[in-house]
Amino acid sequence: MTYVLNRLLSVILTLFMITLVTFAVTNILPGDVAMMIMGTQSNPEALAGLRQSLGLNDPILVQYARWVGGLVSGDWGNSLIFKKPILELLSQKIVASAVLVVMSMCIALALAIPLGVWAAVHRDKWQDTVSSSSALLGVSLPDFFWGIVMILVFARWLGWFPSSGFVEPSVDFWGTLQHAFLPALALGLGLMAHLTRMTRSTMTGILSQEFIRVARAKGLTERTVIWRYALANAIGPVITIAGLQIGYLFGSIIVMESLFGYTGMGWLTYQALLNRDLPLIQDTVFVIAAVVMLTNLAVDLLYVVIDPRIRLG
Amino acid sequence: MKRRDFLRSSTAVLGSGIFMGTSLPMAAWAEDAPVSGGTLIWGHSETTQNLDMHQTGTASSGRVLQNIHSSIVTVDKDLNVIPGLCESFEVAPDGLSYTFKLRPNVKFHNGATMTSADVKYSFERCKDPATGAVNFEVFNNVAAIETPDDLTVIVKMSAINAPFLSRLSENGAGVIMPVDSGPTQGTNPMGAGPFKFVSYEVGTVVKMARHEEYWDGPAFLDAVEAREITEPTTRLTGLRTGELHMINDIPLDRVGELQGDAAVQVKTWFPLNFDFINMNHTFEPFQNPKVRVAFDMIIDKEALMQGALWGQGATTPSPSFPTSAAYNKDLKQRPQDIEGAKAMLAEAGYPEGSLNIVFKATTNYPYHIETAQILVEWFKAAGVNLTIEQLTWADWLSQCWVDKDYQMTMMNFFSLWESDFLYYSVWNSTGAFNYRAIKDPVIDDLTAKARITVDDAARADIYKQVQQQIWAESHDIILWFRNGTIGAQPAVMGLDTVVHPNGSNLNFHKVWIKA
Amino acid sequence: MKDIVSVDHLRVEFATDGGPVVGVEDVSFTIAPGETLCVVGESGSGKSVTSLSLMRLVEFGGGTITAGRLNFERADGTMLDVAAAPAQVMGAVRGHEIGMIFQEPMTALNPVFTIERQLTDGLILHKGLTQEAASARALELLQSVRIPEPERRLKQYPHELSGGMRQRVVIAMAMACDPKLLIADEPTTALDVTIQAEILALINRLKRENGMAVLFITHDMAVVAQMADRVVVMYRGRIVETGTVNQIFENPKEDYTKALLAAVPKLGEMKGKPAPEKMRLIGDEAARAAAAPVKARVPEVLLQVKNLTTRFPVKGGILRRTVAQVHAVEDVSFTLNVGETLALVGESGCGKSSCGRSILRLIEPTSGEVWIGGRDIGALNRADLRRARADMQMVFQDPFASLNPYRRLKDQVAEPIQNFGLATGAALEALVLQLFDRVRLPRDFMNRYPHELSGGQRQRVAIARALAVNPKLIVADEAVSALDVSVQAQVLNLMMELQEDLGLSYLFISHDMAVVERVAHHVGVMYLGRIVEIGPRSAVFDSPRHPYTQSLLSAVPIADPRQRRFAEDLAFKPITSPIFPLGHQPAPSTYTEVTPGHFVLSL
Amino acid sequence: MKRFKTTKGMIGIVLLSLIALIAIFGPMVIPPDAATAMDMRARRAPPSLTHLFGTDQLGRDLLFRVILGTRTSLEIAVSAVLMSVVLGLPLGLISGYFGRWIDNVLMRFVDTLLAFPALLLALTISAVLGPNIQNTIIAIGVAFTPYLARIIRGEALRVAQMPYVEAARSSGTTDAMIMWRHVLPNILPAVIVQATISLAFAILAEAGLSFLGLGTQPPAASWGLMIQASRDQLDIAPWTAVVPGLAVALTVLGLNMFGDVLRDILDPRSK
Repeated sequence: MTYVLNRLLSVILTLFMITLVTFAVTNILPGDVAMMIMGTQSNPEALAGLRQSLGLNDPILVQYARWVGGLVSGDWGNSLIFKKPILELLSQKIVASAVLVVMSMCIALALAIPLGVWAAVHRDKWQDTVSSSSALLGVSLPDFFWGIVMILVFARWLGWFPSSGFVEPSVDFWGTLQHAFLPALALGLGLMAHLTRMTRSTMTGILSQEFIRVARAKGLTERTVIWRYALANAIGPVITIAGLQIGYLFGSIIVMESLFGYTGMGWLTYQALLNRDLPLIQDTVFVIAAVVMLTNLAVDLLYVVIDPRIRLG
Repeated sequence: MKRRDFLRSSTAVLGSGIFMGTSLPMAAWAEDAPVSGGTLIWGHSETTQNLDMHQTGTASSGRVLQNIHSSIVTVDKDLNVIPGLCESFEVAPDGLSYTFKLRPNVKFHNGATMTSADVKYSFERCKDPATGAVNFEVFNNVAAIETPDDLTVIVKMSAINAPFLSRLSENGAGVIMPVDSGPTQGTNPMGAGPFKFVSYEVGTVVKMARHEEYWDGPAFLDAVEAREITEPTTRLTGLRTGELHMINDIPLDRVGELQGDAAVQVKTWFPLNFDFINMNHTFEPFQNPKVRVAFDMIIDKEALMQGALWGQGATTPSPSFPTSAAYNKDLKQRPQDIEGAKAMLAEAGYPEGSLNIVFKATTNYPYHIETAQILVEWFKAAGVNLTIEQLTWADWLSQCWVDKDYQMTMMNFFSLWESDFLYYSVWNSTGAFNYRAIKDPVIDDLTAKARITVDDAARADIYKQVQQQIWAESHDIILWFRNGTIGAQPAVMGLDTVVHPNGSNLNFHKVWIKA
Repeated sequence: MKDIVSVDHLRVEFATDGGPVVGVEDVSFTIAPGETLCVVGESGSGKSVTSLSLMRLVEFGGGTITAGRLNFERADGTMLDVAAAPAQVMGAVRGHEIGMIFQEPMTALNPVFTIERQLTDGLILHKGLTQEAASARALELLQSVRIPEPERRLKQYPHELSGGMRQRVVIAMAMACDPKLLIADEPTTALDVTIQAEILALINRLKRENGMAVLFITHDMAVVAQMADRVVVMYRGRIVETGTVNQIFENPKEDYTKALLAAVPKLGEMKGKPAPEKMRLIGDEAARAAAAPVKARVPEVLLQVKNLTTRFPVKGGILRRTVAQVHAVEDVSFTLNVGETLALVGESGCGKSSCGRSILRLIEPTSGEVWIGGRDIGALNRADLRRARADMQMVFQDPFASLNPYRRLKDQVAEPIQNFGLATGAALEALVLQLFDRVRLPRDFMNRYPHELSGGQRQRVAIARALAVNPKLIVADEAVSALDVSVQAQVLNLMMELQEDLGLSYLFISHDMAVVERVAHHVGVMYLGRIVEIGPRSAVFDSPRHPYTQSLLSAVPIADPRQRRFAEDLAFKPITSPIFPLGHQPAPSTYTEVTPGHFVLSL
Repeated sequence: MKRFKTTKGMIGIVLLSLIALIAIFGPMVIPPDAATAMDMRARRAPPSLTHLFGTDQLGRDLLFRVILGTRTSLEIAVSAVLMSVVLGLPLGLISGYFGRWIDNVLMRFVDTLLAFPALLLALTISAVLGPNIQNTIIAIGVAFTPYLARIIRGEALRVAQMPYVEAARSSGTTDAMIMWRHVLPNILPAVIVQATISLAFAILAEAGLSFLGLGTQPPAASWGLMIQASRDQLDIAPWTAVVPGLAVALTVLGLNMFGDVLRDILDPRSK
C-alpha cells in the first residue's frame, strides 16, 4: 500500500512538472486560436475583438494559475474551437481511445508472445531470424502506411470492416469494436516488434533458469514446460514492458485516429494542436500524461498480482 | 483539416457557380421524379467546430449549418440578392434604411413562428461584440433596428453601407435565430432551415433530420448524416465501398480516375477559388518591378495548373469572378520565357545565381507544396535558387499573414468577392488583407475612385484598370481558378442543386436518393 | 544384485561456436540398488554432464550423446537404454523413476507457482492421481522431508521459504513418485554449513528408508567422504579413478586423486599446531617450502575496531522514511596485529561481510571506531579517506565480477597506483611487472583481458591489484570460496607467503571452517551481527564455548570417511531475523574471557 | 551456429556498407538534378525500363530520389541519435551511478519528457525555429533522449553494483574516474544496441514530421518524405511507398544484424 502511495506521489509530482512544461511550450507556439478561427479573413481589429471575447489577453501567470486551479477544482474550461466544456469532450474521447489502445495492445501481445516464445525456444536458429525479421518489417514502415494498407485490404477489397469512423460504445459496443479493429491492428503491428524482442529476451533468460530444468526433470512435456512454467514467469515482465509502451501508443494514436476518422484523444489532441486551442492542448496533454503514468502504475500493480514474489514483499 | 476554405467574409456580389461537368453513369436519371425518404450519408472532408452560426468562421461548419439555418436574404444563380426569409426588401433612397417584409408563417425548428423580434434579436446578437460573431462588422453602421409590426423590420444606418445586403446574404450574418436561442446555439443550433439539428459527436458525425415545416417545402431526405472523414484516401474508400453516399472534395489527382469509374458520379464546378503567388514587397529584390515581372515570366501557368491541379481548374490573369462584368478579358498571362526572365533579372541587377529566395508554402493545401516544387525547377533554370519551407496552417497564418515574415508564398481566396472588397482589401496599400505590403499609388487611386463611382459599367471599367495594373506591375502572380468537386453514388439525385451559389456550401434541400 | 544403472562408454558432445566440443568421453560406471555413488571433480570435469545425460536433459543444454549406452532398470524390471529412448518414454521415466535435485534451491522452484502445484503436477502426470489425492500425497512428502508447518507451506510461494526449506521441497519433489534412483547434483553447494548438514542427513535417511540408489555429484571431497559408498573421480571429461570411498580416501592410486585430497583441508587436522600452515600441494615446487608454519611476528596492533555498529535502513511509507533497521553489524570490537590473520566466520547474513566493508568505509558504519596505524578511519573526510585507502585494500569473492571485463589486466592493476600518483610511465610499468611476478602470473598476461584467465588466475590479479599500493591490511572477503580446491590451496598459499614476506595483515572473511582453521591466527565467530566468540584459533576450534560455535563446528563435514556425522536427522536452530524496529537498542556486547585472549559473548 | 551468426553479421555489414556507399557516393554518381527533374507525361509511372523504380506524382524518378534520399535520411537519423546519446548518456549515467536523490530528480525530469507528446514538441520546434533539417534533428534527438536516458540509467545501475566498481572505489578511484573507466565501457554495448535500434525509428520519425512540414523540405528527397508523399496514392501507385519502404527495411535489417556483430566486436570476451 505504501508502495502504491509512493508511486502515486511521484506521479503527481511529474504531472505537476508536465503542467509547467506544457504551459510554457504552448505559450511559445506562435499564432493563436483567434487567428485560426478568423483565418485569412482576419484583420487586426477583428482579431483583437475575438481575442478579448476568448479571454486570451490575460497575463500568462494568471492564465496558468487559472488553468491549474481549474484542473484541481474540476473546472477544465472550454474548448475554444468546439465551444464545448473540455471535460465533456475528454470524457467521450478517452473511452474511444481506451478501446483502441487496449485492443491494439491485445493484438500486439497476441502476435508478439507466440512469436517471441518461438524465437526464444529456437534461439540463434533460422526461426529466430525469421521472427525478428518479420517483427522488424513491422517497424520499417510508419504506422500510417500500415493504416492505409489495412483500409485498402480489409475495407476496400475484402469489405470486412468499416473503413473509418467511430461509434459510441454505449450505442453499439460491437460497432465500436469493429471500427477500432483496423486502426488497432495497424498500431499493433508497430508495437509488436518491440514486444516480440522483449518476449524473446525474457523467455531466453527464463528458459536458462534452474526451475525449467527441474520441470523437465519432473518429466513434464516440453509444451507444459514452455507454455506454462516458462511463460507464467515471462508474462509479468512482458506486461510491464507493454505497459511502458502505452506512452508510445498515445503518440501513435494521434496519427492513426486522424487517419481512420476514429475520434479519440489522439484526434482531439491533433485538432487542438493544429488549431492552437490552448486550453484544449493543455488539458489533453495533461490527461494523456496522467493516463500514461497511471497505466504504468496500474501495470506495476498488475505485476504485483501476477508475481507472488512482490505480492508480499 | 486540410483544404479548409474560409468563406465567411464579407462580401456582396455572389456569382453562380459554373458547372463544369457531371460524369454520370446513367443519362436518364434527371427524368425520374424525386421520391421522399432515406438518410443521406455524406463523407464530409472537414471537422465541424463551433455549431454557433454567428461564431463560426470556417467553411466546414458553414457547409453543414447552411442546412439548419435560413438567411433573411440569399442569392440566386446569377448572384442577385433575392429574398430569403423575407418576402421583399427595400432600400431607402438615401441608403440609410432597409425595410424587410417578412414571410408569414415561417416556422423555426422549435415550432415557433418567426417574427420581426427574431430578426432584431439575430441582428443584434451578431452585432454585439460579446457574442464573438465573426461577421459582426457587417452591422457596423447599423444605428437602430425597428420592428413596427410582427412582419416588418426596419434597419437604420448611421452611414451608407452599400454592400450591406450582399453581406447579409452571406450565411453568417443574415441567418435568423429564434429569440433568446443564442446561449444554446453552440450546442443545439436552431434556425428555420430545411433540416433540424439532431446530434453532433465531436469529430465524428453531425446528424440532421428533415424540418417538415420548412417554408420552402419539406426536403426529400429524411435525414442527413455528415460523417467527418478528413483523410482523402479514407474518404474515397468510403465512397467506393458504399459506406458513404456522397463525399465532397475529391483529391484533385483522383478526379480523372473517378470520372472513369462507372460506379460513382463525379461533379465538378468552377470556380471554387483562385490561387496567386505572393511576393513580399518589403523584401528588397521585390521592390523592383522588373524582378516581379521576370518571376512571372519564369512560370508556365498552364503547365503549373496541369501539374499541381491535375487539370482541375483554369488559368486566369484576373482574380475577378469569370462571369462578372469587372473581369478584364483583354488581359493575357505572360507566357513562359526563361531566357527573357534571365535577361530582365540581370538588368535589374540580379545576375544568374545571385537570388536566393525562400518560398513558404502551407501543408494545409497539399497542391501548394506541389506547385512550389514545380516552381523550384523553373526558377533553377532561370538561375534563381528557390527553397521551400513547409508551414502548418497556424504557422503560415502567423508568419505570412500576420507578421508578413516571408519572401515568397502563395494563397487562395474565394472568387466570389465583390470587386470593391476584393481589390480594395487585397491590393490597396491600406487594405486589410494587403499582407504583401503593396504600395501602388495607381491602384490606391483607382480603388478609391471606384468607391465613389455610381455607374456600374464605369466601376467595372475601373476594376479592369486595376487588374491591368496588377498584371503590368506583377504585384502578385495570379495563377488560376480551381474547381470544386463532389463524388456520389449513382443513386444520389439532385446533385446539381446541392452546391450553393457561393461554391462552398452544400444544401441538401432538393437532394434525394433513388430507391 | 543387478545394477540399477550401468553407464557404458558414454560420450557427450556440445555444439559451440568453434565446432563440437567433447563434454565427457569414455565414462563408464554402475550403481547398485541402495548404493550412493559420488561423482567428484572440479569445475569442467564433466560430472554434471554425466548426471544430466542419465536424464537425457543434456540435450537442452546443447549437448548430444554421441556414443555409449546408459542402461537403466525400469520399475517393471526391463532395461532401458536412456541414450536411445524416445522422448515419450523419457517423459515417463523422468521424475517418475528417476528423481533429480539441483544445486540452486533459490532458483530451482518456479517462483510464480505454489509449492502445492509444483509438488502435485508430477504426481498427477505420472501417477494419474486426482488433485485431492495428489495434494494429500504432497502433504505427506513435506512431512517426510521434515518441513515445519507443512499444511501452510503447500499454499505458499517459493520466495516465502528459506533456502534450506526450498531445498527440502526440491527433494520432496524429486521423491514424489518414489523413484528408484535419485540424482543429486551439488545439492548443498549453495547452502550454509548447518543447512548442508541437515540436507545431507535428510538424503541419507530417505535413501535408507526407501532403498533408493543415489547418484551424488559434488566437488567437495568432505561431502564425498561423508556420503559415498563408492566414488568416481572425474577430470576433464574422463574418469580418473573409481573405488569404494575408503579406497579412494586412504589409498588413492592416481596422482590427480592424491593431489585433490591433499588440497582439501580437514577440520581438526590443525589440532595442537600453534600457527597457520600452508596447504600441502603435491608435485609443486612451492609446496615443499609450504610445510613451514607461518609464524606471527612480534605482536603490534595494526587494526583496532571498537564497538563497530552498522545498520541499514529499511525504507517504507509515503515519504520513504526509515521504518526499521537491519542490524548488520552490532557492537563489534577486536584487534588485529601486524602480520597476522584474523578470520571472521559465520553463516550467510551474519554480518561478516558488512563488518569488513564497514571497516574500509565502503559502507558507512553507524557508530564505532576503526583505528588503523593510529588513524581513526571513521573520522576522515572524503579526500583523506581516499588517501587512507592505500593502507587498506580488499579482495573480493567473485573473481569473475571483481575485474572489469573491458580493461586490460595491467591497467586494472595499475589503477590504484595511478590513483595515488605513486608512479607513472616506465616506473609504473615496472611496478606492475613486479606485481605480476609477485603473484606468479606470467608477464604476458599483462595485456590480456580478464575473460582469458581462469578463476584462480583472476584472483591472483585481484591480489596483485590489492598489493599495488603496499597496503598494511587486506580484507579478503570469501576470497577463495569460488575456487576449485586445488586452486584454492594455491591462492591460500600465495596469500600466506605474501603475509610472511610483506608482513601483511589479513581480515579473512569466510564461511569455510576448514580453510579458516588452516590460515587464521585468530578467529571470530559471528552470529546476527555480533561476534559471539573470539580468540586464538586453537582455542576457538579446540574448545568452543559458545553454543553457536559448537553447532557450527559440528555441522562441518570432515574429509574423512571414518568420521561420518550425518546419519541421523539433524535440526539446527534457524537463524532469526536481524531486522529490528526503529529505536530498538540492543544490549551492548559483553564478553567473558574464558582463557587468555579467548572471549565468549555473555548470554 | 557460429557460421550462421557470422553469415548474418556479414549480410549486415554488406548491407550497411552498400547503404553507406550509396549515401556517400550516390549523390555524386547520379546525373545532377536527376532526382528533381519532373516528367509530367510520366506521373506515377509504374516501374519500367525507363524508370526502374517508377515515378512519383510529379513524374520524378524514384530510383534517383531514393538514392539521393539515402544521404539525407542517414544524416538526419545518425545526427539525431548521436544527439540523443550525447544528451542521454550523462543523464542516465549520473542518475544510475549515484542513485538516491539525484536519480529521483533526474528520473522525474525524464518521466516528464516521456509523458510529453513528441508531436507537440515537434510543432513547437518547427514553429519557433523553422522547418529545416537541423531542427528536425533537434526535434528527433530531444524526443529520443528520455528513452535512451532510461536505458542507460538501468545499465549504469546494474554496473554500479558490480564488485569491480566497489573494487575500484576501495582502491581510491574517484567517482568520475569510475564512471569513465569502469561504468562507461560496460554500458557501451547496450547503448550501441539501443542506438542502432533508434536509428531505424529516427528514419521513420522523419516521415512523421514531414507530415507537419518539419523534416526535409521538398523537392529535396529523403526516405521519410517519400513515404509521407506516398500516403495519398498508396492504392494507385504502391511503388511510391514500397521503394522508400524497402530502403528503410533493408537499413533496419542491416543495422539489426550488424548490431549483434558490433556487440561481439566491442566485447573483449569474444576475441
